Amino acid sequence: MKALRPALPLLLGLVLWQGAVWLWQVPSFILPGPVRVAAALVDNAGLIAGHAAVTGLEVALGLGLGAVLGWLSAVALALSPAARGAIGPILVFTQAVPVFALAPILTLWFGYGLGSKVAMALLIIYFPVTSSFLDALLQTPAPWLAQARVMGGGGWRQMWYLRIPAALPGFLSGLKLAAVYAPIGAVIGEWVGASRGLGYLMLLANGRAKTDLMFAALVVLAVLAIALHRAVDHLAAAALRRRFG
Amino acid sequence: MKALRPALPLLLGLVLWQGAVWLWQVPSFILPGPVRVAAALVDNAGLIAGHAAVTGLEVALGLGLGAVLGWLSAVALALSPAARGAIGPILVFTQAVPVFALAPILTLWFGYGLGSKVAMALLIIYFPVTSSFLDALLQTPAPWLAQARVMGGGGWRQMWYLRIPAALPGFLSGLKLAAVYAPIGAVIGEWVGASRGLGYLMLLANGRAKTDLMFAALVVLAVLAIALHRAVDHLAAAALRRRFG
Amino acid sequence: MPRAWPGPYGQRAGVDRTDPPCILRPENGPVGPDRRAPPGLRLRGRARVGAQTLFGPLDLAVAPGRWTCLLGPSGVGKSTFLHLLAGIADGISFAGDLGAADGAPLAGRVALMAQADMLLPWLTARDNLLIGARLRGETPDTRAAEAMLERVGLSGMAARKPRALSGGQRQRVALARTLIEDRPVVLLDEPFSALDIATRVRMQDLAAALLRGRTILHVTHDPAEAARLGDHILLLTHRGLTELAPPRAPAPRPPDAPETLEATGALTRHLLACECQPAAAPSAEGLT
Amino acid sequence: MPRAWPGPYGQRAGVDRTDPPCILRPENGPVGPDRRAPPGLRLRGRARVGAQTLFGPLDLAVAPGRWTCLLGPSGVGKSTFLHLLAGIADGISFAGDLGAADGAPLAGRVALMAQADMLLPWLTARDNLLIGARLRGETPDTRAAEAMLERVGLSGMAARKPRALSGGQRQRVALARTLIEDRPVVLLDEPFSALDIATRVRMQDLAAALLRGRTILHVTHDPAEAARLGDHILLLTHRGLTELAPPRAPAPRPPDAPETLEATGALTRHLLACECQPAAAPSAEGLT
Amino acid sequence: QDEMTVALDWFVNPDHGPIILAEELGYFEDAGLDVEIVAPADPADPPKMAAAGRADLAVSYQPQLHLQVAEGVPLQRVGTLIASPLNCLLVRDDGPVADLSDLEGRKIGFSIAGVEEAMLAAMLRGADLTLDDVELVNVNFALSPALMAGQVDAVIGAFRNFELNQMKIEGVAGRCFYPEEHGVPIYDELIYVANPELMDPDRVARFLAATEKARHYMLNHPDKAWEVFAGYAGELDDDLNRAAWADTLPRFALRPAALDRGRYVRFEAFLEGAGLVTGTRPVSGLAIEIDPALSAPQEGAGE
Ligand SMILES: Nc1ncnc2c1ncn2[C@@H]1O[C@H](COP(=O)(O)OP(=O)(O)OP(=O)(O)O)[C@@H](O)[C@H]1O
Ligand SMILES: Nc1ncnc2c1ncn2[C@@H]1O[C@H](COP(=O)(O)OP(=O)(O)OP(=O)(O)O)[C@@H](O)[C@H]1O
Ligand SMILES: [Mg+2]
Ligand SMILES: [Mg+2]
Repeated sequence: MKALRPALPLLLGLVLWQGAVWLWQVPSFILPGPVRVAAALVDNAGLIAGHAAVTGLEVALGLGLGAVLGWLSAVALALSPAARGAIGPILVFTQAVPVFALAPILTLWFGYGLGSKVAMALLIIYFPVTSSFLDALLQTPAPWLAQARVMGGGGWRQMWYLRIPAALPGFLSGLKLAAVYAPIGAVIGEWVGASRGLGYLMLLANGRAKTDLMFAALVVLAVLAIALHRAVDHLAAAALRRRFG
Repeated sequence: MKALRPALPLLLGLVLWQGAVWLWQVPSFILPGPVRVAAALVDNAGLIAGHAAVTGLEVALGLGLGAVLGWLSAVALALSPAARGAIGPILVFTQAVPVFALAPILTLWFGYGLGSKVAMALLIIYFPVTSSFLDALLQTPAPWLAQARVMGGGGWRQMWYLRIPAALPGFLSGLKLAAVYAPIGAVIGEWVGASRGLGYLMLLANGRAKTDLMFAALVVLAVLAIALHRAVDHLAAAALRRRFG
Repeated sequence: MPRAWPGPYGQRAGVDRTDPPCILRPENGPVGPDRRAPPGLRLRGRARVGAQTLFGPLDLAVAPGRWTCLLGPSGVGKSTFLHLLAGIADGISFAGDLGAADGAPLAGRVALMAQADMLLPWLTARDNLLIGARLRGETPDTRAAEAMLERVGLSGMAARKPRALSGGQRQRVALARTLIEDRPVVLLDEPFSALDIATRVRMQDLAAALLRGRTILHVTHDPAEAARLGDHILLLTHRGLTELAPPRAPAPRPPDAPETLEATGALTRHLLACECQPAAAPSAEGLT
Repeated sequence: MPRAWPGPYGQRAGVDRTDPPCILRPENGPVGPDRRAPPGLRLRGRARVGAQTLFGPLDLAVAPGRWTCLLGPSGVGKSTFLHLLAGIADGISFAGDLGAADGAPLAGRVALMAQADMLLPWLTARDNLLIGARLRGETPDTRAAEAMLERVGLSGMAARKPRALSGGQRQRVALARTLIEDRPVVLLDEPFSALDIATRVRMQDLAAALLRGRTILHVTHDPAEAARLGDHILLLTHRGLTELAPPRAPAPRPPDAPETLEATGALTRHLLACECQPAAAPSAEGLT
Repeated sequence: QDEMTVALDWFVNPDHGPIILAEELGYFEDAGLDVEIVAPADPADPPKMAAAGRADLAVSYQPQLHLQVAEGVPLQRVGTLIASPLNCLLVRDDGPVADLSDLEGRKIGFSIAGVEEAMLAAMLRGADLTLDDVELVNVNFALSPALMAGQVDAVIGAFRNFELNQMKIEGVAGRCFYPEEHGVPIYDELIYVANPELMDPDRVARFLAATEKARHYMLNHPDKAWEVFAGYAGELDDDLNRAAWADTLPRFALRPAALDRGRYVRFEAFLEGAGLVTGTRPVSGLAIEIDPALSAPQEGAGE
């Protein structure tokens, strides 16, 4: 039973999937059943693996850069209320812009290479980190801040030694969210002009009416997303456990 | 100076925008300058206003429903580790699916009406609330839980009287994120068989390379997004202030 | 409550062994252990955190329906004792016997006032008092809560949140919350430590009156407090558990009665003299 | 330190007015107030939270380089006093004079040991001691921190996080952190309240030795503590501020010296007798 | 009134002239139809909805139909909306590409749809080039901007009635290479598709008849027709649509129900040759001609 636990969500997902297909009689050109998709997955294993590797790289890059940039921005914004007032709304704005509006600008600046894709993915991944972390940075318990004030620590030292460690749970919470958004970030990045990656493959398959290939790629993307989420979850839990040793 | 403060981000945004147009010589069919967009905004004021009203309604609906559903899901998931294990990954998966894969399924189930659009928007808005709130619900300080155990409270009462109020900051943090995603959620919802709303207008303008109209609609969307974010921010701050009265 | 109490108390002189007035016993109790009658407590064994021994093999017995004070140097394990009895010693591995002397589970019969006040910051003082009832799904009695707040000297502060209370006021809210719980077993961890003497005496009297007849285990650092309240006084050191003689007068004793003052002095001398640094190897025998 | 001290102390008999040994004064002090010499403290005015008066017009003067104990009923405003002096009384509106008697700002010259331990949960005991130095950008002296931990009886616990410490151990870490701050003015808010008698006496001795010559304002509920340590003893009640006579012997006095015990008794009686319920209208005169 | 849901291929634009006019002029009503016009954002969506029965009729593209039928999607062409190719290979008039052979080593943008690569390969073959001699870039939604900005040297998948006009409005002249002049068989750009199992031929016949009537109205009253069309929705009345309207007008099928079997035979063979479909299907599996006489007498209200 215990050994089955990690497979449970997978099983449940398959059951839901097959159930939906049966129950609502979803035609296979909209949502093929698991068996058909598995067949497509096997048939196109090499193709999908190649594209998955590209997307995997983008996800890793995007998440890593996103975490670092998000961390930096949140700290910078927490240090300066003026920056918060001026840049905050611009950040919010970047999240509300549909990709097709930004894509031509990004490709114009970064070209069609990895750059524009990573930029696009970053734009999506980086925000939850910034937002959650900033939120936590602005909520350091007042008594600690008071104590630090008596001790004579201000500015960036207070930030480094007090507010940042106190906000760790918020940062991790944002990182977990970012891990969820990282795959779609990469896929949307590929949307912006790519000739590789799972997002590209899915678009292609969709255009060619090869729904089973599209869902095979989607399954791989899902596995990537869930594995990533779980990994970040475990890392976050470990970090929290360690801190109160 | 003080009176200028709320206008600062706007000003900064305009300066950045115009600066980008000048500096990189961005052609106007990719990114028109503020003046051209302002002209388009004025010329199409009635048209844009009509579509903005639709999107505004969707955003309000989506955010309201998303907050409620997110709250409910987080509580349900926090109550049951089994559900967390099984449903958590499926939720993560839904966030990694590109819209073109999901849209046909949603239209098949909900038809071309409001239903599929709201479902799509919800899927995007609801997740950050669930994720942040769940995270906070799972981090109730252990001593409080111990005290509650001695008092004999378990299950949903402990949830209601202890864990939910203790997790309020996490919920609010998620709500703030959701407010940021609500406009794009609505815009993506409009992808699914809509002929109304700012998202539709932008897609249409984009498909026909009417870049200035697209950016005029985008500006309105940005204003909507930033106003919403600010409103939710203030509400959240007020809620946190009230609780420690 | 004619039940055999397994402990050394019967043999000691000076201990009042009459049955406590069992205000909590229902008219017609069921057969078997009566869940409302205050049981004795027993803790026999050793506790560890990871590889580190917190306390060696000890045998603690708390008399049913009596007030037992537990004294001891800082860090010797007094709070851990209470946590173990309350069933909330997370992260502590305990090997041995533990629980109510009547054999029934303790859960649901214990109230704990922890060393930190543990007030919920978003609730008013009144609602902090009612949280127990709410958690158990009982109808919260606002009137009783306000009366209890008045008894701990906080009338008019019922609507304040903990942040707007002083340290001593918060401690009194926590005390009130413990008292309103109305449990047969009450564990108190330094319940009066943040109070000035006058308030402390009043709170001691209040607790003594309201908890009369219940099984109390009361951790304190104040010898005068132990001398006032204790039916039994236990001293826990790194060498083990010792029982000290309380004054003969029934508790609560007047704070300025010669007997109380004398016992306070004796306890103080004992505490100052006792070996308070961790011993290399804890003594094997628990009770001396 | 030949500076005019505006206060009633000079007129009172039995107060040692010799200059304190000014261990902190640099060889060649600058002209003007010496930032390292312990200044006197003054607080004259009234404090409010919203529309509510926390304490009426009061005039508190703390002698430079002396140890002043502040006693008073729970909730009377003692902690608020300390917070005002430390400049961290957020949400309190104070109308009046406040600060060092030498006129220079107090900021940077004060160490505060608050009523709650305020340890950072993610830092080890050692790092909690060093946080002040780190916050100020000084080189943290690990060796000094460990030595200080040893002096408060926590050798071997330097690497523990606060969660793995008992209440009294945490209080001692907080004390050590205050002591290592090395400031001319030290504000202590019930610093020994969670300690057993033996440890308490040791910690009192340690604090007295290390803080000798500095300006100390020490809030306590323990008359014995005030009798041991106080050069001056102030009693704050809802009616105002009163000065009580300390024993004549220089502090710290032995806990069991007859004079100390007598003063303890006198203070206790005073505290038990004093009007501890909030007065309808606070008395206008601060010092009686 | 029989209800009918028609899914357009994309948002409403001049390509949909006859449908919009039939609706606006009341021809559907006259035919006893209550038509709901649905306009999705993704052109891949409508055929699926028609196949699934969510829409009675969908506007799609002939090349896509071949791919979908090959993948087993239950669809058939039942009518024609635009009876000529619109797709073209678009270059800047002032650009370096004067002739197809100039494409060697250049970047060609495309928007993923499915058959663009095959068409491009056929066109390049005439210039003795292969797909390996050019660099293909997916520029997704931004065909003409990518070309105008010089990010690519040509784009395939542009519509001659739109992208050319767009570029003209932006002040950049463009030039089209027409696939049908470079080795790609002529095909119907926009067709009506339906699920043969689920459709009601009678309604479809009435629908097609109504649009045929609208088509002839456009032929007879081009200016009035534009006004009617532009009045359908606020966002339609602009310079681009006006220019596109004029360019599209001659391309609408005059006989929407009529089927040219040869086009389907040739294009199926073309796609097989390009390797996009395996084997060929008979025309009867791809397209039918609705014969109103067959279904008219039966009860029309059907299901
Ligand atoms: N935000 C607030 N609103 C209203 N009253 C407040 C607020 N904060 C503190 N008080 C009141 O101010 C008074 C003084 O509090 P303070 O903490 O200074 O007391 P104290 O003398 O230190 O008491 P203790 O000995 O219990 O620690 C208390 O009666 C408290 O209830
Ligand atoms: N997680 C832990 N890891 C290691 N040691 C621990 C841990 N938790 C508690 N201890 C140790 O257990 C001992 C007993 O702690 P406890 O809180 O029971 O002491 P106490 O008798 O209540 O002391 P005090 O009078 O100071 O409150 C202490 O020495 C403490 O350092
Ligand atoms: Mg303890
Ligand atoms: Mg206080």
